[in-house]
Amino acid sequence: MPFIPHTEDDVAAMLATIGVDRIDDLFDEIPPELRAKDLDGVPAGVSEMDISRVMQARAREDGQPLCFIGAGAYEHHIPAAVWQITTRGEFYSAYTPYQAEASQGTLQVLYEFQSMMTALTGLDVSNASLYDGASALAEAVLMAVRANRKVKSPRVLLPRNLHPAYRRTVRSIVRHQGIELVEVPFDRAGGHTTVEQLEAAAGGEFAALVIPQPNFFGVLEEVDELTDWAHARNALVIGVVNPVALALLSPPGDWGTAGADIACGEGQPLGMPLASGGPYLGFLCCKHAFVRQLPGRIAGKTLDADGQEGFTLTLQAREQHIRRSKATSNICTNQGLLVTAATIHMALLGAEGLERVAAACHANSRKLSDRLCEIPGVEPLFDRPVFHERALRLPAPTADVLRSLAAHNILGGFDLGPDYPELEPALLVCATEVRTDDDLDAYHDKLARVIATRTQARCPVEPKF
Amino acid sequence: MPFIPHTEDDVAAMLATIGVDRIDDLFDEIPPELRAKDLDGVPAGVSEMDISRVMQARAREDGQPLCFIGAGAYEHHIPAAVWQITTRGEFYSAYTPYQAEASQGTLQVLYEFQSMMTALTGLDVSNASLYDGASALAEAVLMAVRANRKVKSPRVLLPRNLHPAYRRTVRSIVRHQGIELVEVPFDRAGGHTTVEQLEAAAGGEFAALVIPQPNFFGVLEEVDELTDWAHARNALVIGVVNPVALALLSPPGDWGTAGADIACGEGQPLGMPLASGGPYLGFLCCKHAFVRQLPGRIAGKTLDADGQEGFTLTLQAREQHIRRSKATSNICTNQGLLVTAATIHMALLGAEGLERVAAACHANSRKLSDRLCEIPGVEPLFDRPVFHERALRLPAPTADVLRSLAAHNILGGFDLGPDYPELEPALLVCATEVRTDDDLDAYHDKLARVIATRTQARCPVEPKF
Amino acid sequence: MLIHDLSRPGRRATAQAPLQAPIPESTQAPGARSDADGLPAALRRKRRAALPEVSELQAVRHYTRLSQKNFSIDTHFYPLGSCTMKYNPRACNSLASLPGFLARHPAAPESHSQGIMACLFELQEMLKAVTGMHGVSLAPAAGAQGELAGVMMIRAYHDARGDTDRREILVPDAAHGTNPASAIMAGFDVREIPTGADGDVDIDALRRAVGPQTAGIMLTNPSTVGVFDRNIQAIAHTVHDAGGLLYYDGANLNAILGKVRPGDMGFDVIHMNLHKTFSTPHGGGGPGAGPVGVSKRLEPYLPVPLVVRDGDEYHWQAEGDRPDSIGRLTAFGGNMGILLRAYIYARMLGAEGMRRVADYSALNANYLMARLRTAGFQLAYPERRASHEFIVTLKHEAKNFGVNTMDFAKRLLDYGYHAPTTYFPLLVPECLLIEPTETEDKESLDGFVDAMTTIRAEAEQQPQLLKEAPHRLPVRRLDDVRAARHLDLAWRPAESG
Amino acid sequence: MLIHDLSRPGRRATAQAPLQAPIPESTQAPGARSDADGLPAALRRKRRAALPEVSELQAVRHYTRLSQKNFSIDTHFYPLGSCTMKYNPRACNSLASLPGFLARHPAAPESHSQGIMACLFELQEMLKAVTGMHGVSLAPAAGAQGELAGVMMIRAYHDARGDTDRREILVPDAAHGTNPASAIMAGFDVREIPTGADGDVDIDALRRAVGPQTAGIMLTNPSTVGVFDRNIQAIAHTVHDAGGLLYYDGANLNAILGKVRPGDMGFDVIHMNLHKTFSTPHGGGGPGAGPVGVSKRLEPYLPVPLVVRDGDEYHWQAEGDRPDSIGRLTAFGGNMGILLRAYIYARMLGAEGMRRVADYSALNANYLMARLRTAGFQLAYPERRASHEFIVTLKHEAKNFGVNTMDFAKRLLDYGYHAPTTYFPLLVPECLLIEPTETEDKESLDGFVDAMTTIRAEAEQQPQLLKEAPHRLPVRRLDDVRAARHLDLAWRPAESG
Ligand SMILES: Cc1ncc(COP(=O)(O)O)c(C=O)c1O
Ligand SMILES: Cc1ncc(COP(=O)(O)O)c(C=O)c1O
Repeated sequence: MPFIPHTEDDVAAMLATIGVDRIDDLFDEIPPELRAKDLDGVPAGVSEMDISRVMQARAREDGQPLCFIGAGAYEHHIPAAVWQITTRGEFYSAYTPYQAEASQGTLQVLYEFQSMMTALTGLDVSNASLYDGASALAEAVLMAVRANRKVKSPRVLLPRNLHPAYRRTVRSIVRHQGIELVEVPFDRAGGHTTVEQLEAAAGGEFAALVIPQPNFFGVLEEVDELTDWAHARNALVIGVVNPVALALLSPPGDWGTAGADIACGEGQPLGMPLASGGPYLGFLCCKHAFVRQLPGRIAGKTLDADGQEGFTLTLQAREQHIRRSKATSNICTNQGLLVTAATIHMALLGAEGLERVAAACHANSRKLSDRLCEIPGVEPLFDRPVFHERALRLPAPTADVLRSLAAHNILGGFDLGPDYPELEPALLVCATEVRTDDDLDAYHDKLARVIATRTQARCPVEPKF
Repeated sequence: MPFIPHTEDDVAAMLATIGVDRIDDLFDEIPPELRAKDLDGVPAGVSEMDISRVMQARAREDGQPLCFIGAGAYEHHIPAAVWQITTRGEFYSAYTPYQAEASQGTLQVLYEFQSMMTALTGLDVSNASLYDGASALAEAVLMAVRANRKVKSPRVLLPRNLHPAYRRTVRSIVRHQGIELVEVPFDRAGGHTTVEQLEAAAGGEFAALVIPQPNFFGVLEEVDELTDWAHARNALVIGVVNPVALALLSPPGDWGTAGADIACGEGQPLGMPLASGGPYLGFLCCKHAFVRQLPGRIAGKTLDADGQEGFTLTLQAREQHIRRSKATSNICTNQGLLVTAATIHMALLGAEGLERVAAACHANSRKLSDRLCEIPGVEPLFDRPVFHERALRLPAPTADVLRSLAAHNILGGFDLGPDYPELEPALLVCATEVRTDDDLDAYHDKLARVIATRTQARCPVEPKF
Repeated sequence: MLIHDLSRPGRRATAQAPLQAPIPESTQAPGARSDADGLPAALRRKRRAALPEVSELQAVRHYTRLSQKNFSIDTHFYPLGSCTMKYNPRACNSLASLPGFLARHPAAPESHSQGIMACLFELQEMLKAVTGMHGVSLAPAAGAQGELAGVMMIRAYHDARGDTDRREILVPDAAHGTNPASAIMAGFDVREIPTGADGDVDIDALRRAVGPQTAGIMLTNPSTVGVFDRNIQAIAHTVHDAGGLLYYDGANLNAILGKVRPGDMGFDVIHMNLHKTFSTPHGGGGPGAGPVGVSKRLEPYLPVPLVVRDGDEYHWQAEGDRPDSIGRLTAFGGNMGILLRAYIYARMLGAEGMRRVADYSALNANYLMARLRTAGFQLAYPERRASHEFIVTLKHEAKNFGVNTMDFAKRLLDYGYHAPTTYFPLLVPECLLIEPTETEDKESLDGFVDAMTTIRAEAEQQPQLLKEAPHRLPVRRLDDVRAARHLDLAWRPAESG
Repeated sequence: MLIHDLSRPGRRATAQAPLQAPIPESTQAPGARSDADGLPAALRRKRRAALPEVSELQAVRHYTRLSQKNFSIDTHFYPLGSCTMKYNPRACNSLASLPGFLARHPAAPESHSQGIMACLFELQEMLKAVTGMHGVSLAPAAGAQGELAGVMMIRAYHDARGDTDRREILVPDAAHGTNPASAIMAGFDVREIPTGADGDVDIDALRRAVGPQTAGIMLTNPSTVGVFDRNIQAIAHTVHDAGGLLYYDGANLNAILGKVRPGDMGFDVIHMNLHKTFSTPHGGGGPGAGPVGVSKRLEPYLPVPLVVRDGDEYHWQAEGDRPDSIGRLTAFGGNMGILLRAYIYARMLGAEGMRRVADYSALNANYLMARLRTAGFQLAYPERRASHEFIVTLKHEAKNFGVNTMDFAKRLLDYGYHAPTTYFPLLVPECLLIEPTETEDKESLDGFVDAMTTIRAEAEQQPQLLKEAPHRLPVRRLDDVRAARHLDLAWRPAESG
């Protein structure tokens, strides 16, 4: 029996000890009329070899296209050591460290992770992860409204140039908690959010302002100015940041005069493969003043009975298993194993390594967008500085272009049209450090060809967009 | 600096402690005229990311053809747990267990491996591995000549239906040790070796007879008869066996009246990927009487100072590091990590699991050869029972057929022609448990097509071979 | 020893970073800043983050040694009740980690996603079959997120019918903390229902509690006291009759897999913790996956994305395709790598194997319970069958020997057993919630009984041994109070305090 | 606890075997045997082999826990002299394990092998470059097999010239045991050459030893006493003048990588232990890889297979292509997976990185030597530079405190340091051969010095502590004598004795 160690003798002896005749007797408290008949719909079990064959075929089936999509998930080189250590049984098959003394490995990793995240974000404290970047932002929004003692408004300013999936996720999660999300438009020339736009959108009081840096278009926001503007209105500032970008960009803790109050984001670039979107990890950091409003696990350093240092989960009074309906969040299981990977990844790269990665991505994406903009009709959508990703205007419908590229096994970027119809035809492209010059050339050449075909076919005269 | 932890401060402090100015001063005992200039021919170092790209491309380059070659290396399903545990740092990056107390993990694995191999072969003792099956046979031959006290002849009978690479390896290794290898022809109808042929080939005295079971053609030998024949002449018997086959076939320890004296073979089928031919592992087992003639490491159980059981390398007086020029062999580093994999593999499969694997391979290969023999002109080369592999006669030159199949990404088997010109055109095919019915169909259909083309193209009338 | 303690300025694991990438000038010399790379000086980091600077070997050795300080399924018996610490097949890990799966971008087009979508679709179908529900969404990232999705669907359902006064969710007092917390996040009020002396929900109390304000009830069955609620049909009728819906907390699905289906019990919505019943790794705190299943009437509200099949092709359904959906819970639609692992596990089990999960987890639990009873331990519900878990209460030991459950738990660690869940559920004093799971062998269970017996003898004779436990672990008993009082949540470089 | 102790009749890790495969009747019921599957009854196994019968979790837990009982580079400083226990980059493991590499059959045609052949060819070229040799074969499976190949080539060379009286190989007394053992296997006689008091080969003794019977000399340089032989040129001339060839035992190549090349020193043939200098895993006793490099005149004799390049294509050369080859040493031509790892490592290092290997391994060795000297330990060759390793002799400690080197070594284990090589080379009494390698940091070296110093103090004050060491390991001191006297080399089922 796969995964079950019982021999016939074991079963007989155990049933005798229990005092029943058959295993099925153990289910005699279940009303008989409820007992399940068949499990139609579940195929017969297969061996490890057979399922290996299935999965190998399916993993191969979709090829490994050349990918120029970023849009919140980035293909970085992950040192081999990261996952070889992370998947060691002792990390992989442990539970949440409820018995601290038997879980010092995981607990110290959490503490080190928190240390690294506070160093990267420039804030005082970090939790030990949330599900992903988007749900972390939802928690940050809830937290900011709880934590803001000066403004009792439930309004939170959410810029339209924040990742659309993040906006949707926040909306789903906070929907029933009396929060009002106010969308702030972006500057059509620069792609960024201006103080004037904020001023206009805000209207009255609000509890918090969300600032993505870089924003969804890769455009850099004037974070100092925006932060000070919000703080002047007694609102809290929530930075949504890419941890690799933070190697080069000013950390939330340094924004404006007082620094952002909360920073959150997606930890995927810190050692997680793209993997169709998960498991990734959300991180959440804040100023010390707000630590009791933080959701999620937090590891702390303490002493043992001999006075030696050790680690334990702390401030559990915030959590659902102690506080139940009064908890800061319902979160329980989240992303421990990914925290382990991220911690090892950061330890291996160090700050300089992350800088190199960030700089390489940035240089590669610039090279890519410069090359693509050599193609007639392709041009930058916004004129402000970007980091590591750029929005382009296309001379043909984006979806068609992407489909043609995909047929050549190139995933050309993220189509901005569905989320921003006002920008159509527009494409968000990204080339991380793993893309080579050959890759960029291949993309350029294919795109030039695709566009030439489309524009010629439709417009006998040079089109002007 | 990749893999080097020294900071500039470290280097300065260390040089000061040593009392030299520059690292290069540490090489001042090397005659200056010998100092290497450039390392032309070694390209500049690359990052882990860059080499990953190179290796991924090269691993992909050769595709993953559908493989029907056996011939001494077999594609079996390897449970995922085997290598996930084997590559744990504590196994992977340990040295030979010279400090037994700090190496109980490896030592116990060796002891368990020895236990499993003696169980499979039916012999008393096993060493803890040799390089591979072929070199293990060379060691077995040397050992048999040393160990045979009744016959002082240096002659050893080596059947021609033994794996040709094994015959060559044995020849290379024993060449200068005064051994005379006597080739025994095989029966052209059955593919096996008969007592009559042995009788004729042996001529006078000989120290040992080598019996492969199954032999290179997959044909089963009459091991009991051959063993008794050799023993009657005071020769030792060396069985060369496939450990997976042993799950179904009579173990060397049971051969004939007294059992074979030595068994050796290739451990690859016990959890090692094909991997282009290595690392695999040679195993070597024998009757207790010959233990002091065994080459290679041996782990033994003993007690510690508290009377608890523990494991240590033993009988080291046989080995080169103690006995130097009088050692049983020069072997030192061999295949510890593969022993670990094999031990875990056997633990996971158990005897019944190995039986299932052996039976599935056997059934699959039978199915394959039956199907292929439906093709006009394809027929079994030998009429004796086979295990798990079969030699076929083809109606067209084997090399040409294989080349055509390879162009369709099918590796159709092992061409027997180069090693056995007398059998040309002949092909050795194998389908292990990992090949599906679809795979067999694909092979059958392609082969039928290839042969049809060839035979039609060349012979307007039905050829008779 | 923190990784930071191994750090020295200038030490590097250099092979890991792109070698050729120039380090932007700004961080090399904070004074001289150029905009050559298009990054305005004002938006740049001024000081390098204080991440550790270590060699590759140092990192590998540090984290390898840290890992050895953990108990885990792969190293220890881990009978943590309600957490289902059973064997995580290694094949699930390696197959879900095939390069083709790891490399796929979440925004890859459907044309390049059919392989994984086939797995997800089949997983949806299998989960429907084992739960008896009409529709399944794999989106929630863990059990608690599944709960949130579930109660939000209940809310959406009532709201859609204009039944907007139903603002109360009933939760038994034995429920997991996530239940009330999730209900609150969905904007409900929570009302607790007591558990009867026999471990079943106090049905009279329930009858008194339901009313026009009742949106629904969240139940775990078997409950976290380790028994199957025999009145489940009466409960379902009571709540349904009052116009409420039934939510099934599937954390304990392991106990009944293939034996009885939540859909057949009358539940309207369920979440499943794949990191429990479907044996995906717990990973020291996650990741999980908390798919939700619903009855037909709740189907429109399922969280997105879903996979649907059209002929031979698979398609995503997102917000646009499902206007009534409660929406999206994570940016990219869930913990795909975990879903793949669960899929692989489910395929290896098959229908037969699923039934065996329930059979043998129940066998192990009832055997362990019987043996502990015989050994003199007091059961919280001695008249009941155990489901896949059961409760021992140490209140006698606490009173007679002056040791508490935590002391017992810590001493178990010394004997190489992870402690069961302690002090949960809250209603049973000094309790241990014990869940052996089906993948443990009889000898492990017997060893655990021996250890418990020995520890009780120690409690009687040398209680100090327990109070000061553990003695044989990498650290002695840790001071949790101190941890919360003197908060030390992150390492700081010396210069900044 | 052996895996066999966990075994129970009928217990299975079933998912691992083909589920559908019928178990042949014969083993199910030994009485009833059929030939339905074409296997004659007489040739079948009569009784199932006594392999352990365990569950998958039991196996995983057993071997995971066993692994934790090992010291290893990934967990401990491991200064085992002459064994070069440096960091094995994890990338080498994962890249050499890519499915495309693992799946390739050794007999696959060249058309389906160009990827791996490119790696092997480039590795051959890089090894030529770093050794200064004319040709390289990757075939030998470990150092000792490389030695055998090497001396066999020497023999082939002399034989080909009809110079068949050259039957003696000279070996310094400091040489590794494999050297004389290999020479014997190639049919030579061995003559030992003493080492001088300064650690260099006694050149006068050498001069007296050479003659028309001299086939060659096997040298390690730097030698296993940890010094670079300053007279290497004189040695080369002496041997060459006498008509002999020079064999270089490359086990210590780490010390001189990129600094001085054996080819330039005058060596005719060399083996390299890739599992040392090229950092492939030692694996608890292997696998290794022992490529051989040769000067032009020995090139025809290289063992097969070799990879050659012809335009853009790679081809194998085997026996047929190289009639003078000494032949084949393993069935399939070597430990390919290890060669791939070495290739990856070499590419990551590049020329610069190779030089750094020598630089920093020398720096670490000389630093550790200086610190131990200051700490009062006696060096075997105090006037000499250390190469990448050096020797401390504990003969004073042995005499004064009544403890020996083994006691010291065992006590080091208690402090978390793997012991250096003990009692080798044989010529230095009570010696420790210490090789820190370049991948260890200064703090590790300092910690080792502290431990050594502490242990010496213990030796003086409480020698029993050392004699009874280790105290903190999974087992106490093991009885080697008993192991050899009461041979217990395999578990046996109870019934058979
Ligand atoms: C009964 C019960 N319900 C809900 C949960 C929450 O699930 P998760 O941890 O996946 O969020 C748990 C987890 O421990 C549980 O035991
Ligand atoms: C100096 C020396 N020569 C030769 C060898 C033998 O090499 P291998 O163990 O690879 O066979 C060793 C290995 O320890 C060695 O140290």
